[in-house]
Amino acid sequence: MSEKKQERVGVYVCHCGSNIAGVVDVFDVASWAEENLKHQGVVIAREYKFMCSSLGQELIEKDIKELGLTRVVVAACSPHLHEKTFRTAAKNAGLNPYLVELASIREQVSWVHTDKAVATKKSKAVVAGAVSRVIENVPLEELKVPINPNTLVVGGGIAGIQAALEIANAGFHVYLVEREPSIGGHMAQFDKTFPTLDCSACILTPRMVEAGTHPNITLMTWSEVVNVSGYVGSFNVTVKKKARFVNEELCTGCGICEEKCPKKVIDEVFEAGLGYRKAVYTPFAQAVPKYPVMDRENCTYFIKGTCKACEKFCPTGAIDFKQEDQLINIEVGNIILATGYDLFDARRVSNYGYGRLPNVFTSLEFERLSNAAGPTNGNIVMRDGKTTPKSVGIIHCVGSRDKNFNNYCSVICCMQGLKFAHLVHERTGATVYNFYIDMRTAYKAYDEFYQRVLEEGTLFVRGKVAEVTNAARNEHERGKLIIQVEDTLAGKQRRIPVDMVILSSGLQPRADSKEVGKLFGISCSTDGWFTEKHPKLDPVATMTEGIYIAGCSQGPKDIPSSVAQGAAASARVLDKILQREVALEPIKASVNQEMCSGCRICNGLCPFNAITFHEDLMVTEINPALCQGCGTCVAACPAGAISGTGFSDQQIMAQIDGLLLRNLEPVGV
Amino acid sequence: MNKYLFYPGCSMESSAKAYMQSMNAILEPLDLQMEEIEDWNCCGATEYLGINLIPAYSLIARNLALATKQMNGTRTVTAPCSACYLNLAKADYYMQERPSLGAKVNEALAAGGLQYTPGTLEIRHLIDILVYDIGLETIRSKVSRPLTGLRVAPYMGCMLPRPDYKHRWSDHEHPTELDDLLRALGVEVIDYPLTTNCCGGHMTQIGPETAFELIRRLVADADERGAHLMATVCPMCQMNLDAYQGEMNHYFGTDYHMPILFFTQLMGLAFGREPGDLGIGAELVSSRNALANIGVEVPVTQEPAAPRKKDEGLPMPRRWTKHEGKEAVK
Amino acid sequence: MTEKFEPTIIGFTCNWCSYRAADLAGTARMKYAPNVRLVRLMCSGRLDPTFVLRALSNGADGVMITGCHPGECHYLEQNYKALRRFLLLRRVLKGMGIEPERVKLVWASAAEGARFANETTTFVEEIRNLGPLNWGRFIKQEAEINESLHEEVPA
Amino acid sequence: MTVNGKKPKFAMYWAASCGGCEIAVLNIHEKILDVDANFDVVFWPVAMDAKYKDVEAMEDGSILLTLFNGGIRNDENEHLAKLLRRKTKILVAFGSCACEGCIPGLANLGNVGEIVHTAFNTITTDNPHEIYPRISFDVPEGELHIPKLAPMLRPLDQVVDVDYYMPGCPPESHQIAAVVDLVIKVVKGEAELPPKGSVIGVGDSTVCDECPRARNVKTIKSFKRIQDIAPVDPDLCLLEQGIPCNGPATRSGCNARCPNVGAQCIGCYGPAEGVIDYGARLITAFASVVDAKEPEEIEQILDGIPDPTGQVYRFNLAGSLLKANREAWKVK
Repeated sequence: MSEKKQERVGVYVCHCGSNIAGVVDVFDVASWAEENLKHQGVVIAREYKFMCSSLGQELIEKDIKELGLTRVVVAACSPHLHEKTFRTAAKNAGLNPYLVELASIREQVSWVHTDKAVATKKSKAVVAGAVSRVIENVPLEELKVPINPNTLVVGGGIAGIQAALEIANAGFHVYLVEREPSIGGHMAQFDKTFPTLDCSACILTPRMVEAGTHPNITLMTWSEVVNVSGYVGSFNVTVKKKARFVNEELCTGCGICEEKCPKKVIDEVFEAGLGYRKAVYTPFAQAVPKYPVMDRENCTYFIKGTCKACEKFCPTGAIDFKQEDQLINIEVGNIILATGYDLFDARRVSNYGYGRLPNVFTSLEFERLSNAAGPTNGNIVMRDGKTTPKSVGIIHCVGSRDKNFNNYCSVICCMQGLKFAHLVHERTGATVYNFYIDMRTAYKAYDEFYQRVLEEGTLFVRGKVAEVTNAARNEHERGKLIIQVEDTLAGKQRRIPVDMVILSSGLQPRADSKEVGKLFGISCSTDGWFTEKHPKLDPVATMTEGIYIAGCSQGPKDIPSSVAQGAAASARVLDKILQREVALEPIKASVNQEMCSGCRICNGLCPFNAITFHEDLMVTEINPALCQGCGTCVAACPAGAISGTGFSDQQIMAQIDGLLLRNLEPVGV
Repeated sequence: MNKYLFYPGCSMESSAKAYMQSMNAILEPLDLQMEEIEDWNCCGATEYLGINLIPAYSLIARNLALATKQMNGTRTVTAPCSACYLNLAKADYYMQERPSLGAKVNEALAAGGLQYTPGTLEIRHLIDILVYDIGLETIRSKVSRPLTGLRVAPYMGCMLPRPDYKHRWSDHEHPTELDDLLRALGVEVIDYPLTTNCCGGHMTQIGPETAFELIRRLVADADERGAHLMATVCPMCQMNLDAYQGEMNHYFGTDYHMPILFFTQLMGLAFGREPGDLGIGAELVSSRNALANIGVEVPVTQEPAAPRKKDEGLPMPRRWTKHEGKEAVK
Repeated sequence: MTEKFEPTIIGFTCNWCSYRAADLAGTARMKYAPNVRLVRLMCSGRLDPTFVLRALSNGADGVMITGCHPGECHYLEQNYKALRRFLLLRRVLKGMGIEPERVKLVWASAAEGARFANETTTFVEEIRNLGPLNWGRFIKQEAEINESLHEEVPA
Repeated sequence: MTVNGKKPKFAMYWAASCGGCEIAVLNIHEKILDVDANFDVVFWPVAMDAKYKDVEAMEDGSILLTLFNGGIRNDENEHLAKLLRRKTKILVAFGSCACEGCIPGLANLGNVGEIVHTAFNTITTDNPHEIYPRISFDVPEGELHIPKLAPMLRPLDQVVDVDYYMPGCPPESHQIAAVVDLVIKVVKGEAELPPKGSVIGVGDSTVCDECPRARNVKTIKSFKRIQDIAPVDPDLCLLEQGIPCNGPATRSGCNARCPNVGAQCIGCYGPAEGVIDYGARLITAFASVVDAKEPEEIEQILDGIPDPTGQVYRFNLAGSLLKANREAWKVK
């Protein structure tokens, strides 16, 4: 092997206050390194209280300049924390930032081991591994990629609308894709919102109209993303725009077609199964866009080829049965996922009887009941559609904080339960019981709302409801729904007969969240919520550059938090757009064309389609822009013709030898 | 030919002779063959496990050990009585879950030259086999005299659906297996919320007042919902509701007259067998006028309930069914 | 008490899941056996069987390969390729007289610090039971071997 | 570099090998005359009579070129290797045995004691009195010696410093001819020697580069032995048909001799340039083409390769990172 130029390596062992020095003998590690790794090029080895402090960084910068260091190893915390800090320090001193290597002796040594001697010995091995590896590092430059200023927002709920409006108002173009016929999301279904009791439509519809008419927003409703490829700055997205069978240019939104349509169907989505809609419909009056859609499964024309009433009565001839689904390709630089949540299916809690006992309603069903535009015009009535209940029981935490269903707290069901209690009081004067285990009213003006509902005379029973049954045991219970609950404050079992029960159900990730995650290349938590880059410090970004998440898709939250996250995600996108280009980690794979025999074994391994085969030259090539740097092809190439920067074979093999203390002079450890 | 190892249990030969008789009557049409376990012994019912764990489990496990010697062709042991089924299932489950218990039980069995490795056998109740192995289609195809007009309250009892170790049942509170089976016979099944509430078990011996209250709730609710009779899957439930119904009436001053039959008796009737061959009439609360609705072509005495007016009420959401599966929605 | 055998184990982690699980075990101050020395790869798919052979032939007594759970890989599906390589590598190691249990594959997501710590400790015990591998110990003492072997070759 | 006008000296020696490499040298047809014309063959046990003491008598470095084939199995091989190293300017590890141990190297899968036992006391060899060869044995005429077996077979470069490597089992005659021409040119000063330690007489890629068969993205549902596939598609890549072909990881230079005639490559030309462990490259190659995600299914597909160790280390065992089976390490 050709004799390599001797590198000049600086080793810096951090005390991290007592986090490391408390367990690892940092002085011993530093002196050991200087003593035993001299032949590998270690010219200086220091220990310092806080390497990440500006003084610590200056220490490195001074050494690089004065001692002409060509490599730096910092034995401190995890690279995920301060790799950037020390790379910038090296850069300031004129050393290529990728010639710095972090040896983690805090998270992976001092914090997890107790025996001081063993921890010190392990730290030496880790430092030796890092030194052997850093010698093999090569200078790299970040790959600059242009940022396409267009943005894709998936999901037209309040979070998606907020994100789209912020970006559009900043003067950049947004594609807002929504699966349902209209934007608005779950919020459009609510009657009132807590704690202010604002009418949900009154505060939502203006934002919907603003989004619907904004010159910088292309609204794509009744559409779904079916394919995503590319990387931050240039994503290529395919959107399937389902056929509406209504020509959007001609339609004026007059609604005659819906009026005349003879086919009535239960509206499972917007009316939560409580109301009806026609085969051609707009989900609600204030829908944006106002164009109706045709439900292919239920429209008589599509089933039997007859009827066509809507076509006859349409004043502008906008009905077009020939319309086809369209696949539209759009180019965007960043993507925000605001796909919202699904309501927990209360039928799974069989002892609460939803789906078996008629007068048990879910929270969304009650939202439609209490909504003036709902199936009962806002009259709170029982399942028979006529009788007003005299007593109502509202059960909190249905499906949440329950190891049989969802462990987590869904954040909004307490306030939602209180809102229902208030509405029932206001509209019917019925006696209201709220069954809760903990009253969670944490945000601004929430607890004040709780006090108000208390003063209105709501009866609060602290206890997890055991069962809702219609098996009466005495005259007093006949014909009623009996709520069996252990009242933990009164310390006894109670059976409370009521006319109607409302289940304040919890929130759940979308049923297809795992598939959607895979489509956009992000992962989900075990429950199914999208995984944020960092739960505390980076809640709207994801591990994948250029993909952001907002609202309930990231976890259960109330409307103010969803709006805040929508705005936060848009800010992150705007800062990417304004940078015009983004630096990608220079961790890429590349093929040595002479050595490549064209065996094509690597061709099937890249989910990002970065590997292409040239039939003419019978060789493979890797597109550095598409390559995400996972290194699978580097490890797979039988001819060893594919090399990877940042994690090359030489670096890793050297680190293995270093960790096993194979590169030492005869002086043992 | 579906072959199963059969553990009859004590009551099938005494207080629940009718259950045995009616079961035997439906074996042949359903192509079912029951091979009784040689020299089986009592399963300790609901009492013994509460008194002394190791001897109780050894007593039960002895049956399992004997069954493993007759396993030619099948590894499923079936028991018609819920208490026997649960005890056998518990023995198999806990010998696996707690190896120390398993070892002690095997130590006891060794004295009799027997041994049982947990997991070798599958323990399933009779109705589980009828619904899921034989299948409702086959049962429906065998019905020659549909029991239309007979209103029955389906009473599954508490020992089948809970604890449901092997997730065999559609729901732990409101299982629908018995409802579906009775509907297959043409029966009009009423919506009976107390289908898995406890009948008191051995409480009739220890605290009769509590037992009477439990029995009253079950019978009163069925009566209030217009059931002609109650169908049950367990000899202990049948005995408690039937034999103690008189004393319960006396205790509360009520005069309920709710016949308690075994679901296999109804199946026998639906398969065209005569009531006499099915042990019908042996029950203390006579089912004669209840069966008058379908027994003989006697015009139904009560006015048939007015056809339900198509009410304008709000639509009901779809009922929860087993094959929809809990995981599907999670 | 005789000197207890302390195995040396090389662990390969993937940057997005198992490395962060190790970090999480650190921030949560979970204690686990110190015998594993970690190498950070971008993905478990980057694992080249050469790395495992290098570790085993250079003094490691065991190798632990960790990555994201199948289906949760940051690069979508590259951990399946690591699984396939692992299964074939184990068979080759068996042919070389190395107990396949000396190389273990463990999936741990970024949130499973405890799982990472427990799996590490259990694996260290498993290797301790298997005893030292110390490959190539005899090559160094070339001379003595020849003498010692000399007698063994049946005259 | 001619030595004062006289023809440069050439030597060839065979250690633990099958002699195929010697025949391959003869197989360069009339070019053997060029060898004779340009070289003074001083030591070539298979072709001429020469004694070790003749070689020992030569000056150090007086032999220009030595083609050393065969692995180092016993102390005689080792002695000659060290001797020829001293005597030769250009020592070439000639053929797979010298480069990486080759088939004789597979003895490292067992313990050396087994070799002797297998050779002298098996079904085909009656040895009731357990008589085995002895290292030294006294006879009236004096003490007889035979070479002593080393614990493991080692390639040449693990015993002495090697100038060039020429893999192949045996190296292709056209490659030998090319090397001979090169050395002749070097002697005449018309060409430069490649850098020390490089692999000569080979291509710079792997066998697929020279293989005429068509190839696509490979998704294998089952591995099979070639005789179990009837008929074998003559034009399609063999690996794609489920036959474990080592071509993708084996050095080119043989013009894909085996795949050309419908047999899978078994890897006699050794690893490609810069590869550290040949077997590891095949493990990752075969793993990459398996089309399954569930462990059980993968294991089922891998069962199609009955002897994975033999498949991936047939020629390269002694040259691999592990070098030998654990049995061979143990002192019996």
